[in-house]
Amino acid sequence: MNEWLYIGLFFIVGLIIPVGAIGVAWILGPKKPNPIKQSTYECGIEPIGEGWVQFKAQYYIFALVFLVFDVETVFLFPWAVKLGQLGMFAVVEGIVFILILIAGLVYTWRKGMLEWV
Amino acid sequence: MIPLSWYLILAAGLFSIGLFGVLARRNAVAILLGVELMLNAVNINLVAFWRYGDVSLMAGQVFTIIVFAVAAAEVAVGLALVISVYRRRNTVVAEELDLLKW
Amino acid sequence: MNFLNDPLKVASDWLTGIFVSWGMNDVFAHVLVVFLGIFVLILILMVIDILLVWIERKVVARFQDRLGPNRLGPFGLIQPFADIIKLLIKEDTTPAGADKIVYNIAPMLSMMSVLILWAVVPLAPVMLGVDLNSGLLFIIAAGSIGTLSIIMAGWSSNNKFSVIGAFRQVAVMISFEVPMLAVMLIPTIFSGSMGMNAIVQSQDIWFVLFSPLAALIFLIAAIAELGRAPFDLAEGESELVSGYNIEYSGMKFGMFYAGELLHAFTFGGFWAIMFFGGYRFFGLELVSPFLAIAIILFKALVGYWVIMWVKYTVMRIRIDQMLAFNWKFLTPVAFTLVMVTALMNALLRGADGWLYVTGMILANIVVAWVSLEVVRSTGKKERERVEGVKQVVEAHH
Amino acid sequence: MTAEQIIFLIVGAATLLSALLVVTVRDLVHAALWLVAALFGVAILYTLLNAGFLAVVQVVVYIGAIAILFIFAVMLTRRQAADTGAALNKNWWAGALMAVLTFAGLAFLLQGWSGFSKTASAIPSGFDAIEQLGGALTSPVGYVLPFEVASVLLLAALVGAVYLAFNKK
Repeated sequence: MNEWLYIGLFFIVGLIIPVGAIGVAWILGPKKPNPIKQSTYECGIEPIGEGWVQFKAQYYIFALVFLVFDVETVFLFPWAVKLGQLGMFAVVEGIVFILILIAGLVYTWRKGMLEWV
Repeated sequence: MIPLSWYLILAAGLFSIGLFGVLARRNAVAILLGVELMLNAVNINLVAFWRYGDVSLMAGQVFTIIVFAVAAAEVAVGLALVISVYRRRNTVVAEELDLLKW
Repeated sequence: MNFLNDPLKVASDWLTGIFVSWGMNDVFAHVLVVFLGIFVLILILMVIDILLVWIERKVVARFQDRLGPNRLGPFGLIQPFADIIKLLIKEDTTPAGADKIVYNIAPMLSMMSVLILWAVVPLAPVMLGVDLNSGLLFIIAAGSIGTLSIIMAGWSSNNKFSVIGAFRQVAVMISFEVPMLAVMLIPTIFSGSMGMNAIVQSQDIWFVLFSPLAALIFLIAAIAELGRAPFDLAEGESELVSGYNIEYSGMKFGMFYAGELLHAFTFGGFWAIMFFGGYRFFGLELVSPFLAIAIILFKALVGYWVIMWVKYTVMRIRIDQMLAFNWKFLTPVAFTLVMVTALMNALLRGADGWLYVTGMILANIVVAWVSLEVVRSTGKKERERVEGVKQVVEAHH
Repeated sequence: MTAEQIIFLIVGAATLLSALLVVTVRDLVHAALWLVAALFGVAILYTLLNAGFLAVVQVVVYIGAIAILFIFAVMLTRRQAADTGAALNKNWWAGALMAVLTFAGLAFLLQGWSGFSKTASAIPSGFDAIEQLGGALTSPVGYVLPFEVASVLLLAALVGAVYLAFNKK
């Protein structure tokens, strides 16, 4: 518990510093807004429509594969910590675990989903 | 020291809020957000029971991690379904997905 | 116990004594002292950050055969401070249609996600920061907050460029997080712990000698995670102007910029901790904690220099090439390396130091050679296929 | 009241408030960001429960991956930046009633249980949860089967999601 209190303090101080810097800048800086200055920047061209465009579905695929591997490594970290004290059996378990997920990557690859275009 | 009851009540509250989200939201993505809250309520309970029982029995933590995997799988498939439906029917509002009524 | 051997403890005891003599509660005084200590540490980091701006500009100037800042103060050292003053008195604009709250929170979160990384950095044998037993994953967790801040910044600006920039940056960051997580397993396997200090302490032989391939993959993934060249396509100034932070001005932009530099320096430090012995250097770290801090800062600076070297030497690559490189090459290689390392670690258990090192290096070389060979043969096949298609097309004409 | 209890109350209240905003705000990106806040609160609760590893994992998995996936999905499935229509469906009151009844039922059941106001014993010194977890996950008498099944589950989710969302017709 105690060590997490320190981490919590780090979060607080880590927020105080940027808030302070931005706050000081806000106090010192001039504030003269006008519509042209506040318009969305699009290289000088009048912005048309909302700040939203049609996205490629590929972004979702990469996030999906990432999510699966992210959760996988969460399982693997305790395994890796304990590995030095475990026998061959545990090593094989971990390797089977990784291979099963590599199979998912291979499937996605074979389906052509890892291509950007 | 915090009594176990506080955690259990908090988890029950979180679960109920998630349930409300699942039942009341129109957007299918928002329904999945509610499911996430419910799964987290379960996780709080699991971890709390681990802590307040015998800490050397790791079942609580192990199943919390399993729930992480389940949540990830649920989100992955759920959102893929939503996107798939969106591409076919151009809507993500759950009420409008009434194809099975026909 | 004197000041030179354990400055942190001496200073904190002294301050706690003062606070208690003012009639403060023991626990509260302790927390306050820790708070002040963290505050001082982060202020020092901010000063280092300002100096990093100078270092970066000087080094890039040297790479590009220029002089760099040289007007203000000796060697232009005052220049970054002048920049700070400029940032402080600039007008802060918010684009119309922006989501004000999210827009303002994003730069703060970005800076915070970098600053909290220093919570787990062991600076010296007596200054461990917070010795979390899940230190390695803590880096990834802090990085997650950074990723979130980028998506918040891009989305809330209500600007097409910023949204596209944020999406690309996030796609790259999360993709390269997979090989990074995988190679983080390797120091964990060697040291039997995820704690930073335990990893440093178990490096009687630097881990880079056990697994040079892992160190290389970590460096590549770290560069991508930082969004620096050659992986800085979110910035792609010819197409996206500046990426996710395009609408930010003044100090808010400064937060993103300073955060990026400090992040690079911090990852140089993590590289040193995981593969180059952290604060250890042939027993010198035991002489004085100040020497240990100097060693870790020097190693971090060297790591930062390597990252800069790559940045100013290699050209930017396209997003499709980059993601293909990650998913089709780096990720499989990283996981293969994890499996091979786990296997070798079990086989070589009990072997004495140098036998172990030789075995591990051989395993690394085999993995690197096999993966390069696979890439070579695939490339050859692909070239032949393209040639074949070309010939068919020509014959058709 | 101890400091720990005060922290719990603040964090718990913030978590519940964020959760309420998740299920009520209309803009889905905002809802996803409130979900991040709620899940971060849960992570803090894990640290209060001495489960530091799980707290870090919570941030890595939920904030780093699941929230990002949600935001990507929201961006993929809408045509304009402004969401149209009500956030809640017309039967939302029935949902609210259901939720309140569930909470009341759970509270009633829990309150009758003998172990309800149990307090925790101290963590034994030298107890390393990550190492214990690694042992439990890999020991044949422990949880090897769930460990391997989890990877099959993740594989199935990946294959299923890829097939569902992007099966080119």
